[in-house]
Amino acid sequence: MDLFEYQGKELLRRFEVPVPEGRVASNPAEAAAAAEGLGSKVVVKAQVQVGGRGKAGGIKVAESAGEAREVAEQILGMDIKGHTVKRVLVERAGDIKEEYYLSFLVDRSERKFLGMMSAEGGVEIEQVADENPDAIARVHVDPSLGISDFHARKLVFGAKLNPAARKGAIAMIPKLYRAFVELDASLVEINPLVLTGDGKVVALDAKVTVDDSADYRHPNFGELRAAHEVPEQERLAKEKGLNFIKLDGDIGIIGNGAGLVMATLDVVKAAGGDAANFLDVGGGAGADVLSNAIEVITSDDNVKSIFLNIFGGITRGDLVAEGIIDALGRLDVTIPIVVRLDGTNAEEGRKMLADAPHAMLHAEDTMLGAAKRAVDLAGGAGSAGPPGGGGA
Amino acid sequence: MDLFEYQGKELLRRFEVPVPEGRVASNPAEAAAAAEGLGSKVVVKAQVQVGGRGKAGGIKVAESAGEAREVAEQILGMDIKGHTVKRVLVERAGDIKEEYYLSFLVDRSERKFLGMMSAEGGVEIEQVADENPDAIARVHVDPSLGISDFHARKLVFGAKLNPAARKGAIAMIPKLYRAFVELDASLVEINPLVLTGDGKVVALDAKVTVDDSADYRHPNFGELRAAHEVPEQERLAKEKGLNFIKLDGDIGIIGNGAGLVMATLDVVKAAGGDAANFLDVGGGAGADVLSNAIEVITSDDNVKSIFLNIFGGITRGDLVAEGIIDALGRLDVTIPIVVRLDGTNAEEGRKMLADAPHAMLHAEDTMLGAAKRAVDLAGGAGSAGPPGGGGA
Amino acid sequence: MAIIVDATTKLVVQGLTGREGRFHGLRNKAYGTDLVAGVTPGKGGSDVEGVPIFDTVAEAVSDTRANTSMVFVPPPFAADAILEAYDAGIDTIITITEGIPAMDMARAVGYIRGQGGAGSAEAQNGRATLIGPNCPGVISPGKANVGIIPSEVCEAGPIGLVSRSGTLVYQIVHELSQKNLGQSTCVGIGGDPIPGSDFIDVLSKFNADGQTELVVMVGEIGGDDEERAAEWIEDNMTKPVVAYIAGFTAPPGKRMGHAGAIISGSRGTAQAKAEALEAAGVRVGRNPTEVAELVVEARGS
Amino acid sequence: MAIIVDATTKLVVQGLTGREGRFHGLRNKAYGTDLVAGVTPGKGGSDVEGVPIFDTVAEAVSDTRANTSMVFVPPPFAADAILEAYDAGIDTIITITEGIPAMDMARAVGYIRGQGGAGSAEAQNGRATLIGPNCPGVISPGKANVGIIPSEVCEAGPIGLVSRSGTLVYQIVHELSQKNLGQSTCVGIGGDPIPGSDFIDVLSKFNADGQTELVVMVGEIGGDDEERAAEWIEDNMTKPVVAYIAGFTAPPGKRMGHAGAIISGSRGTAQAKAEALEAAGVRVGRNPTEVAELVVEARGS
Repeated sequence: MDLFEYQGKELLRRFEVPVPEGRVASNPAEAAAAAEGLGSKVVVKAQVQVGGRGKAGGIKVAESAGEAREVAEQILGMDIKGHTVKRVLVERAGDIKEEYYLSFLVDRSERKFLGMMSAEGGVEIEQVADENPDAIARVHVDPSLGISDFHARKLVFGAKLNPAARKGAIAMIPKLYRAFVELDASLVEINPLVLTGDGKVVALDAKVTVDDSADYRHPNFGELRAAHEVPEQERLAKEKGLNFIKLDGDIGIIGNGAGLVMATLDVVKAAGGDAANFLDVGGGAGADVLSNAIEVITSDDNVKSIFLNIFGGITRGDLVAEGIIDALGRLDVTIPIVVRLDGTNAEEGRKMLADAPHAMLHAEDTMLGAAKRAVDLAGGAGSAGPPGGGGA
Repeated sequence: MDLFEYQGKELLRRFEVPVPEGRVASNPAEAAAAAEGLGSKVVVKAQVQVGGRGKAGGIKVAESAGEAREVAEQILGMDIKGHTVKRVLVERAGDIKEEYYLSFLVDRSERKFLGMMSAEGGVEIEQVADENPDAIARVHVDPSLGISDFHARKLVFGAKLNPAARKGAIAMIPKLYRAFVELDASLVEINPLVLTGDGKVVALDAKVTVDDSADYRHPNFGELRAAHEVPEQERLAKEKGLNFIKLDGDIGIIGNGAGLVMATLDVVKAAGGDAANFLDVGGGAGADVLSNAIEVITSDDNVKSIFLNIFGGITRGDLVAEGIIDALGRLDVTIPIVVRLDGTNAEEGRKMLADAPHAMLHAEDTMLGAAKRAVDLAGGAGSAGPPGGGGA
Repeated sequence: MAIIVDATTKLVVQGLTGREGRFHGLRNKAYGTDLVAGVTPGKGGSDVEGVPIFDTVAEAVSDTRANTSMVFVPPPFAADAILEAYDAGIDTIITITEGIPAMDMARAVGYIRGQGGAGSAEAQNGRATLIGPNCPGVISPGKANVGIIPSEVCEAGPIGLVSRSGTLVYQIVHELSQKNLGQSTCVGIGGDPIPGSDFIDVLSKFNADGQTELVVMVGEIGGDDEERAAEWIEDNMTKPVVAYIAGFTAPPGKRMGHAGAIISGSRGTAQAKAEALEAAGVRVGRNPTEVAELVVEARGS
Repeated sequence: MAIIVDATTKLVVQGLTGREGRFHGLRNKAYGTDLVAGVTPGKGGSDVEGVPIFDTVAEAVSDTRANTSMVFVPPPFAADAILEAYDAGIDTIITITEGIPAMDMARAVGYIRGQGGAGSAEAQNGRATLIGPNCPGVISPGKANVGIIPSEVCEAGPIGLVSRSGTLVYQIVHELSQKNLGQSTCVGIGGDPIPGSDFIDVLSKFNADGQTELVVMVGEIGGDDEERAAEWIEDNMTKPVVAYIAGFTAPPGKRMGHAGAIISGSRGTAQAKAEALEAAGVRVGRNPTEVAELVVEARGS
């Protein structure tokens, strides 16, 4: 889960990472009250999970509570790159002398945590990495050892930070690391980290991504998640235990395992079609899960055909067939479903489907054959050719 | 520093290790008040750092505050194996069902922490180790990894603990480990760890040894140390930065480095003498330190001669000579001092001593020669022959 | 020969008394895997269809000489179970459990692989081989199956298979078996952020394995495991490699179920991975069927 | 040849700008040691008598190719300094600092030596050699001196010396040099509870060293390092060993300045150590002078 700025900062504050004083507001009156409470010049910041909100007009300074109300009114409801602003963060405005970059993330290839710091902050770090890679200091922290002071020094001296900011940065880095670890984060990114006029080092922005697998040991994550809007269809799918993502095409995809579903998307594309979604029923799905998956997909009016691709491991073919038969029985299915079933108990499953014929049900033996059939049934090939990349 | 039981338990309580409720008392009235406060049957325990206090009558049960006053009166001031009882711990008496053993310590050879547990508690663990070594479960914990639940299970199942005590013990072990690490302890030993009638697992005794090198990060250790009585001469020596231990002989020993001082003790013994003390001036001692060392030793009436054995590394021979000359000048030295000086700037030092003759000052070239001379000057060989051990 | 599991495998299942652990453990046993023990704290002394249960892995190892563990315990306890197996001297630890927090795995995997310095990513320094978590396990057809790969689709033979995706293992094996291309070992390494073994670890084992003549690697979008594998293959691999990458049409930035399957910048796309592999001399199939065809072609050439 | 430090040593001193670091660092340089850098955070860009100071060890290594570090920083910062040197790729880390908390050393030493399994006590698994803390350092006479051992008493030659006690290094070297028995390398391993290297680590280096013909080991009461060394010598050592143990007359249970120097039960006494060594074929001298005599005798035989 990617946290909103205000959520990330609230969590970082618990680990004594210096962040500006601020309050979240979801309407202009709350914004005015927040500015009143802070009693100083404030910054009103759109809470959206997308870059470039400053340029889009999503960050404004207000000198008074009244002005805070006005700018909040402007910002709330704005659309920033497809994200609607539902909340603003009202923060005490500070005197910013310099902007830096600081982050910790999980480095899969090294199986360690990677800390990165740059004296060039406030811009996209990818841009710095491209244009001036030496400006980014890196340090790997071994998870079993944890952070030691030298890691912080290596970042701060390596990034050639202004000596005035050294002490503050060296003090902050271990705190940010501890937040990263104890929040079960996969990323904490402070951009910009700022040196203020009075010599303090403060996290002016915060991007925190937490590991959903660790939800069970963070009772507060549920509350944080509630602030995130999820498309209705995805929410429904999630409730039913399905891993669902909406896409732009017209061929509904159901499969077991993320890899197989991605491969299914690819073969559908190669056959000239476009997937309407990604839907992974996961491992060991039973009849009810399959039935629910069909229900979720058929509820989408854009879908013209469904390709159901199952290779059973823990998932049993007989239960898959049971789920399909159940869905066809209880739903008024009017779009064709192409079924390709292999693996554990697949033979039993194929026999069950053959024994329960339905006008909308089409069996295919191979993945490629099934993809072509689904594309045909959806009304033929669209614009797409074979996927890019050098061919064998 | 070895902590008193009441100090160790107080610290363990902060790490949520279950210990009986109790209060320390240094006079019978305080003991009565403590019993009153606890409002139940209590146990009054002598606070001495020596085993076998139970057999010596240092642990007594009291049914009432009045009785607590009486037993405290009996126990306070008692002599237990040379230790005078200055304080008692008054604890709520519990219903003990079984007694176990549990400890963590630094294992030098493995460079890891060693956890040990036995279902045979309440007796000396060395005895268990001798008579029934399989009754002690052991687990090594890697300091960089820290404790994991399996370590606790390995101890508890390995020690074949009563199933009724499993849950409590498995919950307690990681807490004890954290106390061990965060207190900078070299040993935490719970003997006995008890299973109470109501199924709780509680540390009935606690032996905690903390690392003096870590004093700087434990502001409370100074206070704990204040409760420890140190012989006057050792206290004085410590104030002057000297590492001093009183022994039984009549030849005062001063040297630099623990190894060299121990070797000096050995050659004195081989020469037929007995050391009156162990005194290490440490590395890089200056003139004042040497002068102080001579003052401390000469203040002991048992000392009949002094062997000052210096091999300079950081310690400089000229400064050693300066210290000796200073001491001879300001003190009324009436016992012979045999000086053997080698290493850094030794030549300069020897010349300085030759230039400032004193009736009590005797220079020797070798360690063996100096030892013989010191023994002679103390009045000849005592009872001792050469130290034991197979010869070359 | 085969790699990781074979006829010498003596298996202990951590979590054998659980529903899934029991089902798959006994299924592995039925396949011929030498299942010698189960571990469930507090259930020591009981048995699961004759397989003895111990309270700790240490006891299981001491009594049965188990050398391989399959971890089937729930996510909150899985990293501890892995560390317990390692502490008990187990050499091969295969973790099926899905949903283990990355922090737990970072700690356990980092510890067991050893800290090393440069190059630590390229070879396991530690004593034990870790596979998974969130993986279907390892099968060496005809010898041993440790995990949930459906053995019915497998045949013994000269092809090594290594895959980040579980169901794609089944699909590719199916395609291979249909062309009578048997497998030496099929390894699912899982798609979690901190995997116990990566492509390079497994490729280097196949490279040294007498039975394996050709390796199929199945990657997917996200991370740079495939790109690093490509570099390694170019420098080290002495056997032909055929690859498949899933996710050419996955939209950038969308999570596809695996935490690792997030496209990050230009690297991490299926396109970039396929190009890197082809530059290293690896034939890359566009779909599972084509992969099997390329294997036939590579063996013919 | 010599061990640990020699003519190829390129030394960085962590804490070179401090009073003691400066004194001993420059003294080592004057002896001929190739002192290439100092490290003091915040003083990067300055110099100590021409020796450049860097903010981090990483920068020092990158600019000067230092391969050896001497740690002379105060106890609260010393373990961090050791880890920094290791992280920067330094191979030999010699820590003089006294009074480092054992927990800090446990963490740093455990990490750097690698976790290993059984036998981890017998050989350093990690990339770097750690010496100390609380030790006088290492001198290879005529080649390099890293630490505080007074070089005046040393002469180059065929005798290796390893000692837990610092001043006993000086005393024994003195006795050896007086008999014209020069030294290949003299190593003070220190007496702290968690030493970076123990007798076995150093003995095994001497065993493999071409210059060393005989080794003198100097032990003291407390712990069982000498007993374990005796076992190791019996099984592995191909060169004669002469030993000295301090503390025959130390009263049981008294602390003698080193945390390690506490007698624990029957093991740990000077008596037990001498007997264990003699049983392993080691000649044990009763005083430093006798040690030198035994060396002469051993070389004559």
